[in-house]
Amino acid sequence: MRRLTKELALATAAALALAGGAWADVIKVGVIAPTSGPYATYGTQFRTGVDTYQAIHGHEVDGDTVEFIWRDSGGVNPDQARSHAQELIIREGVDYLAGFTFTPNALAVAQIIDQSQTPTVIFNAATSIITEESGFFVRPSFTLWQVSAPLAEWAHGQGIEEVVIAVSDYNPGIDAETGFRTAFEAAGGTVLDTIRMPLATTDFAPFMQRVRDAGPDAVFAFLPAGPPTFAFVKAYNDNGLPGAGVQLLGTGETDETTLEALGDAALGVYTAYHYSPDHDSPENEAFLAKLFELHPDAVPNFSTVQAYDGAHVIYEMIRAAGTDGPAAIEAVKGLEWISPRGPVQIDPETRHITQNVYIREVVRDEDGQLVNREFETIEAVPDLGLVNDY
Amino acid sequence: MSSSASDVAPRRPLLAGRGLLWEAVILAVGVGLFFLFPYDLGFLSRILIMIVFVLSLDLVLGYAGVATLGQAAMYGTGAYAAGLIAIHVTASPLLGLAAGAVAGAGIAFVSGLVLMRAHGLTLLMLSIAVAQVLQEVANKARPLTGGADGLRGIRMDPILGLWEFDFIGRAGYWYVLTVLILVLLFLKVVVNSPLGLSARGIQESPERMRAIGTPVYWRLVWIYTIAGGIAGVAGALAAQVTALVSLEVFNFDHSAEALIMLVLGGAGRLYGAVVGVAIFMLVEHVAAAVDPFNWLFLIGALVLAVVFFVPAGLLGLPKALTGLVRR
Amino acid sequence: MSAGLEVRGLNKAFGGLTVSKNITLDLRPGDRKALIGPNGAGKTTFANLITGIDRPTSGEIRLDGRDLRPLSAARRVRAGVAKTFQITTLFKRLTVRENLRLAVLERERRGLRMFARADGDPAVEHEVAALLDQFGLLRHADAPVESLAYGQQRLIELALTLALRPRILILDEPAAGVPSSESHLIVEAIERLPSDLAVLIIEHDMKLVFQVARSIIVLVAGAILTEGTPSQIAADPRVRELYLGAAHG
Amino acid sequence: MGTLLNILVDGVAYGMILFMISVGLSVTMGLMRVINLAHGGFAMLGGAGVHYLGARLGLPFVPAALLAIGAVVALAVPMERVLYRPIYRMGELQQVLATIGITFLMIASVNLWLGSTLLAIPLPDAWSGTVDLGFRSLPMHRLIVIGAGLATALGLWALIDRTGYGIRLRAAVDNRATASALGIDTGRIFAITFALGAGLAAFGGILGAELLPVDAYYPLRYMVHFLIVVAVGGMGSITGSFLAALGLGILDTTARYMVPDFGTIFFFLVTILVLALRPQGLLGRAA
Repeated sequence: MRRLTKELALATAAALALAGGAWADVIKVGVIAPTSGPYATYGTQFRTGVDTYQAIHGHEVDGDTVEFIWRDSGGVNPDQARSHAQELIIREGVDYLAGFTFTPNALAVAQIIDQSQTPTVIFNAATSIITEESGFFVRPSFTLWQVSAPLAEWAHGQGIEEVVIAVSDYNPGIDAETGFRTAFEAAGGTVLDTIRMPLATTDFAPFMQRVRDAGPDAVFAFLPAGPPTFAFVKAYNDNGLPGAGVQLLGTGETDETTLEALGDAALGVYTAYHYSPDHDSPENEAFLAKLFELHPDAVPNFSTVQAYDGAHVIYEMIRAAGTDGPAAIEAVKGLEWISPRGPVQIDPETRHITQNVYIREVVRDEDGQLVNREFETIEAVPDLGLVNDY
Repeated sequence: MSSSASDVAPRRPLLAGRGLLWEAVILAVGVGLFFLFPYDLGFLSRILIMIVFVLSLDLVLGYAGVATLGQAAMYGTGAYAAGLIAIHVTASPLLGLAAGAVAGAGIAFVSGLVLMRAHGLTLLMLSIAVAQVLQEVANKARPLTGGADGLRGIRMDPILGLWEFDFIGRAGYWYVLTVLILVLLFLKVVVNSPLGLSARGIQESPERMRAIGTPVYWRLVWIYTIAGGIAGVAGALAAQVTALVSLEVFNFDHSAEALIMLVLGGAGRLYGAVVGVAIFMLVEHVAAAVDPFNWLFLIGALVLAVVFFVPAGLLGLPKALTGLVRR
Repeated sequence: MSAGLEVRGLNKAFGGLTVSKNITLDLRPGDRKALIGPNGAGKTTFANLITGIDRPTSGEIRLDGRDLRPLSAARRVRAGVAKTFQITTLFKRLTVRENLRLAVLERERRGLRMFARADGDPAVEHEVAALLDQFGLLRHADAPVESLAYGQQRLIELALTLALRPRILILDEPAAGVPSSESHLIVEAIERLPSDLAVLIIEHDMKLVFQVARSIIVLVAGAILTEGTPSQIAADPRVRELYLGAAHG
Repeated sequence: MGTLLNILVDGVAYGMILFMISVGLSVTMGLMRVINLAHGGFAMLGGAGVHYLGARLGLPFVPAALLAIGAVVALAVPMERVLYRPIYRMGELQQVLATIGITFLMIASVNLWLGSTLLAIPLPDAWSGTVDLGFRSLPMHRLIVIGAGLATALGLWALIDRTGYGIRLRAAVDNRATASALGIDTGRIFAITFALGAGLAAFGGILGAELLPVDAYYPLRYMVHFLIVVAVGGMGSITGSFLAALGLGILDTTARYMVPDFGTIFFFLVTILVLALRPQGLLGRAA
């Protein structure tokens, strides 16, 4: 299926190469991500991240052209994700798969990539179990344990003794809840109440009442980005919780794509997360410079950088093993690099990314824009939660 | 034609020869597609499963004239039943299908006891509410269903012990195609049976059905139950082929899209469901590929065009359109 | 205990409004009775009480000595009490043959069968064909009901009800809406009804009533005013006044 | 006790939003016997309009809101004439489909116009304060919502009960044929009512944006809520919608406070129960 390109390149490549499959080739990467529907933002962010990576690092790896082929998964739709994966592998002849915003979509391709030995790079889907389901999954994104547990430890260190946990009643929410609770209780803190809120809810006043009634030092929240996080932060302010001395702790609630909509209500919210575009490093600066050059209107966020790093992982796998799936996976284990989010490594055991987690506060920057300003770093956090009995 | 001797036919076989033309065409097309599009078997399987699902709605809506927006309740229940059976009891595909059918029929029967008393908006809302409750139950039953991560760990045995589910989806495709043809034949028998005739009677005039001594409510519950069994089969097929079940099987969109596809093809005709699903999913597939951001325009316009320019009663599209499609 | 329908002291009140007062009547096999009365006399309510659409406040309804009151409308049909409708409520998009087939199958309680062809039983088909023939509908057998003239639809209405093999047949304004040029079809059809059938005709059209009824019951304000042969009724001054008065009003 | 009052206030505020958005739907559905799934779209368009005028063009809230409501009404009138008139005459199923199609078009339009992200509505600063009511300090915003809801209910009552339009409207809801026979121009009544309903939905959508945040997929996300209010209240009944919206708002809020884990199931089970017992809704007339 792969077509031979330049004869000259073939000759030189053959002369040079010892590593597997050394033609000058088009190496295809199939990306399955939502580009339509309510979650289309993810697809846009992924594309921006990949574009930026290719603009900086070129479209070729050792003479092979890397081509990304996009397929729309819509929302959570495992049937469609699976049939896209089949089609990408057998018709397009892709050697790598990537993307996946939602856990079920990723899990649905586990058996396929096992059978076809296709390394698959998860750009977002954040449930710990994913990398266990197939040895061909690599995940340079994050898990909720990874960010919520360090936040709990940090919060306890700040003198927060009693918290209420309020999460959306679905698996990522439960992951965040468990991660936070485990770490917080281990540190000696007390969880006064745990509230699991219906996923579809956007009126949070009653939950805020519950939080108030419990009278904690802080409330830790996790909700899916979008209307729920917006309404939650609004309700937190409207119900006078800041005045009652209840600090809001979160993870992705102050995501850059909803931050402006939140407005001043978000000021002073503390979150723990693995990336803020406000991150101060030359790598991030270079990344953002190229990104805004390509897409002046883009609002980069965690998923942009996850896709950017995902592209890096793919490039490195191609560099090391060409199209040999099992070898590529071996090669990626233990891979280290400096990402725009900071120094990172692929954990050889879990094939998940080990990364810094930053404690941030929402502030207005010099231009008056709302940003997540990092002020404390918890270094080299691995995926902490591989199992979760709900 | 008007002589009374020729009006009395001898006892007819269940499935008469010429009446199988459509099934033969669908089978031939199904086989042809396998060879024409060997790379799209996953997508094609999804179309075939959707046809089974829409056929189940056709029985309720197209024949009995009961408009609901909650058919996904039975589809989802069937999917979870098949998945759970595969994980905990037996990985035999056929037993999984049976489990899906029984579970779908069961939930249809129980909810039908409430639903089939209602009409109009109330019925629509009730049917939506049932699917929502089931979705929330599946979400809460995380240890069993995997919640929002999906029900994983489904590994099916080879079909009849002979054909392994392969990652290209060949075995899956033949399996789904076979089940679809069987479902079509089953429904063909049902709609031509006294039960099918009474369903059409109920659609035409429930009052009159009562006046000729039919317990309309129970008849509807029974029809809804059968349809639920078929929807359960569709869900089971999806669970087995994808090897994963997610909460989204209960989504409202799922029920609504099935309705759109059915009316697009023509409700009250079995092949209408086939044509409607094929056209809708193809349009969606192409439109989503061409302009993923704006394809909803096309779908919306398509729906309106069907409703406005092919003025149809409850029986769905007039022969004109299906004739056009049939070519 | 005797054969036929016995109604004893039937009362029906909606709230404070009494619409049926102490109605007592018998319908025996072979009877051809008519129920007449001015608008609002309670004719339709009476029919609804018999067929089970409404429940009486007090009084008895018996068929062959069996109490009908606990039975639902559908069960009463199966017990042998059937009624045609004022306004046709046929299965309009089904063919004439399918309409009758449906009625026969439901009467035979085969409506739940799903592994048999609806048109697969020669006995049923034979009966349907016979009914079509009896009402002169053979020519239109395979046309959808909605494509036929109104008079013919009334005939189908009659045939459909007869297909239930009732023992008590209530004809609710069988000629309503039928142009006079076609009304002879209805009269002929009623005259050809099985002779052992008990028939109660509820009708405005006096001409039709006097043509087919052998006994006439006059209902006024929910109560029976009088009952008699057509000639007795025609001679009754109270009835004359009622109808002449109504005609003037 | 204090908590109960708090819950009540929150529930009432939520109910008022549901009422403002749903009441137009209920009246049009009762009047035209049309099942309209696209009604939430008008609420979204109102919100999207204010977002565009306020957040992007920088207009102050009140003129932005008035302009947006006006625009929605201006859009609803031709929509009624061109799209909905034929729909009134369709069967139930066709109505469901046609209005789903309209919903899709509305979503796609807003998606194209403003994108699929959250559309923030900048409220006046004065609204974000809190008011001390003694037993609790209540967000100004909730008070305004409750006040607006009550004002809407009262205004509608006066309109329906005290004006010629109201008399004609009630006649048309009761019996369309008789109303036309009496010389009432039902087409005009339809058009006015539809536009009024759309305007109210836009108003509710704007005011409620803090509780039901606006984005392109708003009409689908909240469709079931609005329709359930209509079904439970009874089609065509303003009082029914008011009671249903209030009841469901309080019920939903209480359930979320008391049993957050099972709030959704509880809400839908109660809905199923009510509709199973009273298929025509609380104050609807039996079919």
